[in-house]
Amino acid sequence: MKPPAPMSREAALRIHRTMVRIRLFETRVEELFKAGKLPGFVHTYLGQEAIAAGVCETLQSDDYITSTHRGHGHAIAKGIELDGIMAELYGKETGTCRGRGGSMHVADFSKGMLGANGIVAGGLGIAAGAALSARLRRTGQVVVAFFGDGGINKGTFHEALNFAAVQRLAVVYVCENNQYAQFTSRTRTTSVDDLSVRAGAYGIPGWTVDGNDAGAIHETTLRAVERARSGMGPTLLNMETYRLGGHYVGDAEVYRKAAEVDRHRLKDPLDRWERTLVGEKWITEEQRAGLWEQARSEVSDAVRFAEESPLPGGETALEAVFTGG
Amino acid sequence: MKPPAPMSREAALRIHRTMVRIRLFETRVEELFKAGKLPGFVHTYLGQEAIAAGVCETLQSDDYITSTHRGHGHAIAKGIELDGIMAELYGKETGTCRGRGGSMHVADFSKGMLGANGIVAGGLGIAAGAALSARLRRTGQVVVAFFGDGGINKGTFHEALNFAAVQRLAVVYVCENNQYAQFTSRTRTTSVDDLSVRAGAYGIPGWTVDGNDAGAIHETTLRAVERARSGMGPTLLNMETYRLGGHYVGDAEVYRKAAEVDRHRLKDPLDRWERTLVGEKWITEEQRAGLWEQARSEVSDAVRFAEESPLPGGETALEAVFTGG
Amino acid sequence: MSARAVRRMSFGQATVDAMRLAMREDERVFVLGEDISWGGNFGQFRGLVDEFGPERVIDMPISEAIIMAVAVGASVTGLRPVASMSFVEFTLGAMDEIVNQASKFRYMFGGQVSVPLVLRASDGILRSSAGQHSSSLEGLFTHLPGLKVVAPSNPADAKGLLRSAISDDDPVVYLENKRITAKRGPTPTGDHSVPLGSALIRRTGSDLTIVTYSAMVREAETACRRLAPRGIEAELIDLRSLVPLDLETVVGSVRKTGRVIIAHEAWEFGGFGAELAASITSHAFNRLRSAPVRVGAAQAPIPFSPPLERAVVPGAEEIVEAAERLMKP
Amino acid sequence: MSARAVRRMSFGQATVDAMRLAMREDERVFVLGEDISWGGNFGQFRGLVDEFGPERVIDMPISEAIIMAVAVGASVTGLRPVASMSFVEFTLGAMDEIVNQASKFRYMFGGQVSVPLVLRASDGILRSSAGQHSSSLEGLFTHLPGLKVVAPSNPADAKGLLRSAISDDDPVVYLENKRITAKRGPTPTGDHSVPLGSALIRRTGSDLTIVTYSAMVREAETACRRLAPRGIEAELIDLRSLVPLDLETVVGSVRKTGRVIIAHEAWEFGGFGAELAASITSHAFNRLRSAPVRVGAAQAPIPFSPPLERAVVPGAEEIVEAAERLMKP
Ligand SMILES: Cc1ncc(C[n+]2csc(CCOP(=O)(O)OP(=O)(O)O)c2C)c(N)n1
Ligand SMILES: Cc1ncc(C[n+]2csc(CCOP(=O)(O)OP(=O)(O)O)c2C)c(N)n1
Ligand SMILES: [Mg+2]
Ligand SMILES: [Mg+2]
Repeated sequence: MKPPAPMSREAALRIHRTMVRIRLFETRVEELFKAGKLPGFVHTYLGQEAIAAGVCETLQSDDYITSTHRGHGHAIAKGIELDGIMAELYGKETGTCRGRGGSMHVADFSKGMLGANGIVAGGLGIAAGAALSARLRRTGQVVVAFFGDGGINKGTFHEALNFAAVQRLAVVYVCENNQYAQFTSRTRTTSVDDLSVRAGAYGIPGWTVDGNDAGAIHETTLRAVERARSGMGPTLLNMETYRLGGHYVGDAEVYRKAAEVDRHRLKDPLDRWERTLVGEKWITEEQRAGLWEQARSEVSDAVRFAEESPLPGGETALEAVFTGG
Repeated sequence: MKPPAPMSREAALRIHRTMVRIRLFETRVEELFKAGKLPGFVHTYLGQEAIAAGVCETLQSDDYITSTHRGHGHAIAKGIELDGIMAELYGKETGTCRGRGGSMHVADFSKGMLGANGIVAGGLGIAAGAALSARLRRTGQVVVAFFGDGGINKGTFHEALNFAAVQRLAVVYVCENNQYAQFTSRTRTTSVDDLSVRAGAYGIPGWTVDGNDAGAIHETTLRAVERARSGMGPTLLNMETYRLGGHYVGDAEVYRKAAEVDRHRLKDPLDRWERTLVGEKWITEEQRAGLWEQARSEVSDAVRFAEESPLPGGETALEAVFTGG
Repeated sequence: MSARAVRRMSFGQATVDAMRLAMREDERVFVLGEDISWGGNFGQFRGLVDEFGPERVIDMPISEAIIMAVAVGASVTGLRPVASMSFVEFTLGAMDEIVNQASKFRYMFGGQVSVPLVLRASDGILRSSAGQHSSSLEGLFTHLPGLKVVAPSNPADAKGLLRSAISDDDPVVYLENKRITAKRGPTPTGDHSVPLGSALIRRTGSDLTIVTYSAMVREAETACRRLAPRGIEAELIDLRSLVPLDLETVVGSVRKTGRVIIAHEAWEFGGFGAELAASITSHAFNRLRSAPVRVGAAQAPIPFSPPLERAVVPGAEEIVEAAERLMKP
Repeated sequence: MSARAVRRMSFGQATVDAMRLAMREDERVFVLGEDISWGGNFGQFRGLVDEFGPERVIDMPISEAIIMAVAVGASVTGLRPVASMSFVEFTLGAMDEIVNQASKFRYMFGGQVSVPLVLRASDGILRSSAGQHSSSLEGLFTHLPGLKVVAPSNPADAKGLLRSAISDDDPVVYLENKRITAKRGPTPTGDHSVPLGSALIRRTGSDLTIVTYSAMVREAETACRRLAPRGIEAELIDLRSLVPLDLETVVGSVRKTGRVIIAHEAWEFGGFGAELAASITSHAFNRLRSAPVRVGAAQAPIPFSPPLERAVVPGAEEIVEAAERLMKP
């Protein structure tokens, strides 16, 4: 295939802005959770920002994504306003799901975000269904299914990739290979080290990408999305990254050494992307600082919005079980 | 690995005897079903005899197999007496499962036959469990999991092979690739043509074998069984064969041309093995005829046994739901 | 053709009829399942591929989980899938998709999306299909919020309820009993729908009420015919739809007769009949002359051998016995 | 150490205790599940890997179907696996293995083999875990022949029932409610078992009977304390084991009090409470002063937001209200 055009400065800056917004949103969520402001439990996206940002930059607004229990980053990258996401985490009526879903179920179908999912690998088949739907409706939409290195061992991965390959569906399967599934290292539960080889079982391309390099992520995903849109079928992308936070906020992380985490902090995808932008002279220090400042205030606004929003009334608890009900 | 020793005449003849017994048993079952003598429905093993016979010849009597809805051949090859199998098909109290299971659930745990299974790919994980059990009990037993080309698209295939590979379990996964799943051609539902490539997704060997060549089956399986027994882990064997009968007895077979079936009859694994035996001068015409004669009478005895056996009494219907119950 | 015209056809044909009408009327309706372009295991899809082609009649790999997941993904993006699970036991391989996804999506996502899909599955016993091909699992589906469940007893209702299920905006589990799939009955040849949630009084009587659905309706009819000459007039209610449930019709009848038999092919213990018995008791307690009687399968997997299968799964005979016990002074 | 010695420990610790005793006593017992060498999601396996090593404490891939299938394969070949499913909703990804395989093997194969395995799963609500991590699914398991089901309410029973479940020769679904897993209570430090199928009368009373189990027992105890001053003396029955069910104790109490409230955290519609209400009615009809009252979750997926979660899932308050309604002349 012809190599895609080099990334434009605009695209590079949009990716940067998305990464910063995710970083600040999740950092704030961590604080809020520790302060006891958020019900339930939260899984943050810290350290994986380049993936959601780089991947979603390749998508059109009506394209679809399916997400995971670690979905805040995907939701932000797909264009859901911070207000609605934050309010959902607070369980407020103004949340994307009216507070019914919470952190693990943030969704906005109008934005093509088909839902975070509390079931590991739960989105892989749903993505195939959305792609089949796009074909039958002749819309040319592409679907990206995000999932983790732990999810790749779930039977649904196999059923979904086989079906998507048989039907040459427009799906890009993006494995966010952050080395851990909860407390367990990938190497102890997975029979192959390079997860991209699993594409071979379906006769589709499987590419390994540095999941902390926004540029590489964008370029590789662009190829996969072009394949998908042009009817060439699904691609499996293995994006090697690292989960900088615990599995959930509050995780004691007894299963890994602090030194290991520190080593990976040096490869922080956001620092790295900013070095690239500065090196390319695509952004000045003032612009960078301004962007962070702006994102910081967006996050604060979202927190204020969430805190000032009303909780749902118990009397509404049985609404929306069924349509019209 | 060192090539296994060439097959002994005794082994060759045992394989032949097993194939003949399966062929005659299944042919008789077909007649009996059409004559309305058997309840339920039956899936015959006609055309695949070389696989059960060649594979089980490599096993020790205490090794395990898991089977499928098409399990009569596996049961016979693993050494279950024809009487018990036939009586089970008749739903008689003297059947291997006291008539509780029928054709799709023939089992004899004392013979290491862990059950035919009415759920496609239902045996793949059970086989892994049996292999794990053999390891914990330090018995050195090997497990063979038979399944079909349709079963390879089931999520349990993926979960089982990944786990077996991670644990280096002593399992041999034998895919009886008979080209059809019920009425649907393999090529329409499966994303790869050579099913053995799916082994690559688990970092284990995957070998394709001519499933109508008893000699090749025996030799290849022997390698896989040796790997398993010596702790080298699982192997995936793709045995290309053809289902000569319908999916079940009574299948109108609208989905394939008679000419296609006839083409495959020319490759009948039993004729082929007998030509080999005669060529090798391992068997004379009288011996061959004698063997068929003997097998024929064994099958007739089994039918008589089954017909003369009593049906279970309705008052026993609630026995054995629970142990001791 | 007038919607009044009626022809005798099988339950299976009636469902094909409903599918055809829905697919002609609405481009968004499509079908997916194993072997369905060959008609499916019970002919419930026969001929559809010829009219609508492989794009809308999709033969799936043996991957039940993905059949359901694809249906969910398609339904939340604008289509109306009908997913075939063939034998109802195979839904057990797709329970995560049915329960954690399909049934919860609308609620969990705050009502922003509907999941208009139909899951067709064949249940019940048919000539000794044994433990993994004979169960009736409505007791599982009816317990789970977000799922609607229907179980027609005859070709006309089979057609009418499938029409309604496909046009309904929520996930509907459509249960078709194997034993009656080939049975023929008068069926409207034109368009025909039966609303979800409306039970039908098939026979009126004053002595006791029999509440049932699916294949057991035929057994109950036989039972009623046997009871009449013995002076026992039973009122027979065919629920047709289990969720939503037409409790009003049921309770109304029981308040009249004071006695009720609840019959289904599924296991009695913890089955849907338990819910019926419990609700009836709480709504008609002061009118009940005796406790509701349940007639269901004994608590064992369904055995293969005919005498055992018959011993586990009840029929007309058991309903008659229950009625006579109930009427004993 | 005498079996009488008692120490306060959490429900979770008590289960670890039971596991340790079983694994020391019987080489055939082993544990498999996700992340269990790290103690599992609720500490229910903490420390086991240190004593018994990775060969008997197996961290599994995220492959629920295979966790169960491996347990089945191991159990029919001489071992006694304890399979962890973490949240009970994940069992939905292993339903084929639980139902079509584990529950049916013994019967389907004519009694030639037993399936001595334990499936441990955490159910119930815990601080807004939302729709896919808050359900109680005993209503599904209790309906299926071949499965035993237990649901302890306190550390002592947690230990005693787990001991019995592991030494039982049949598949046992062991349900541990998340809300009480961290709760502490007096627990025998030595060996201790509670037989399956024996309910416990936790409080005697003459006005009405409350039948419940698992986390709802604590709510019922609170309810009893609030009712007493209002002159309502409730008898409280903790079932502990749902299958086998100690119906005798339940019916005995209801025949005495004439009134019964059945309470569980699971959805009321089609839940296990329906079976209890139906059986109680048929066994104590002539002693019942009013219909059995069920207190269970409203028919919606469990919502995330605290006020909604509280509105859907009942507690002591709802039991008190039900009791007062029941006692109204
Ligand atoms: C079917 C299922 N099994 C188990 C869990 C519990 N669980 C939640 S997250 C998780 C680990 C997922 O690992 P991975 O897929 O790598 O995603 P990550 O958390 O690393 O982003 C597990 C086991 C679940 N939610 N769903
Ligand atoms: C989980 C499940 N899905 C569907 C079926 C229905 N079914 C029975 S046999 C069969 C085809 C199996 O094909 P294959 O695995 O190739 O075995 P073969 O019949 O060719 O020996 C199907 C779909 C089933 N028994 N189990
Ligand atoms: Mg991970
Ligand atoms: Mg096949």
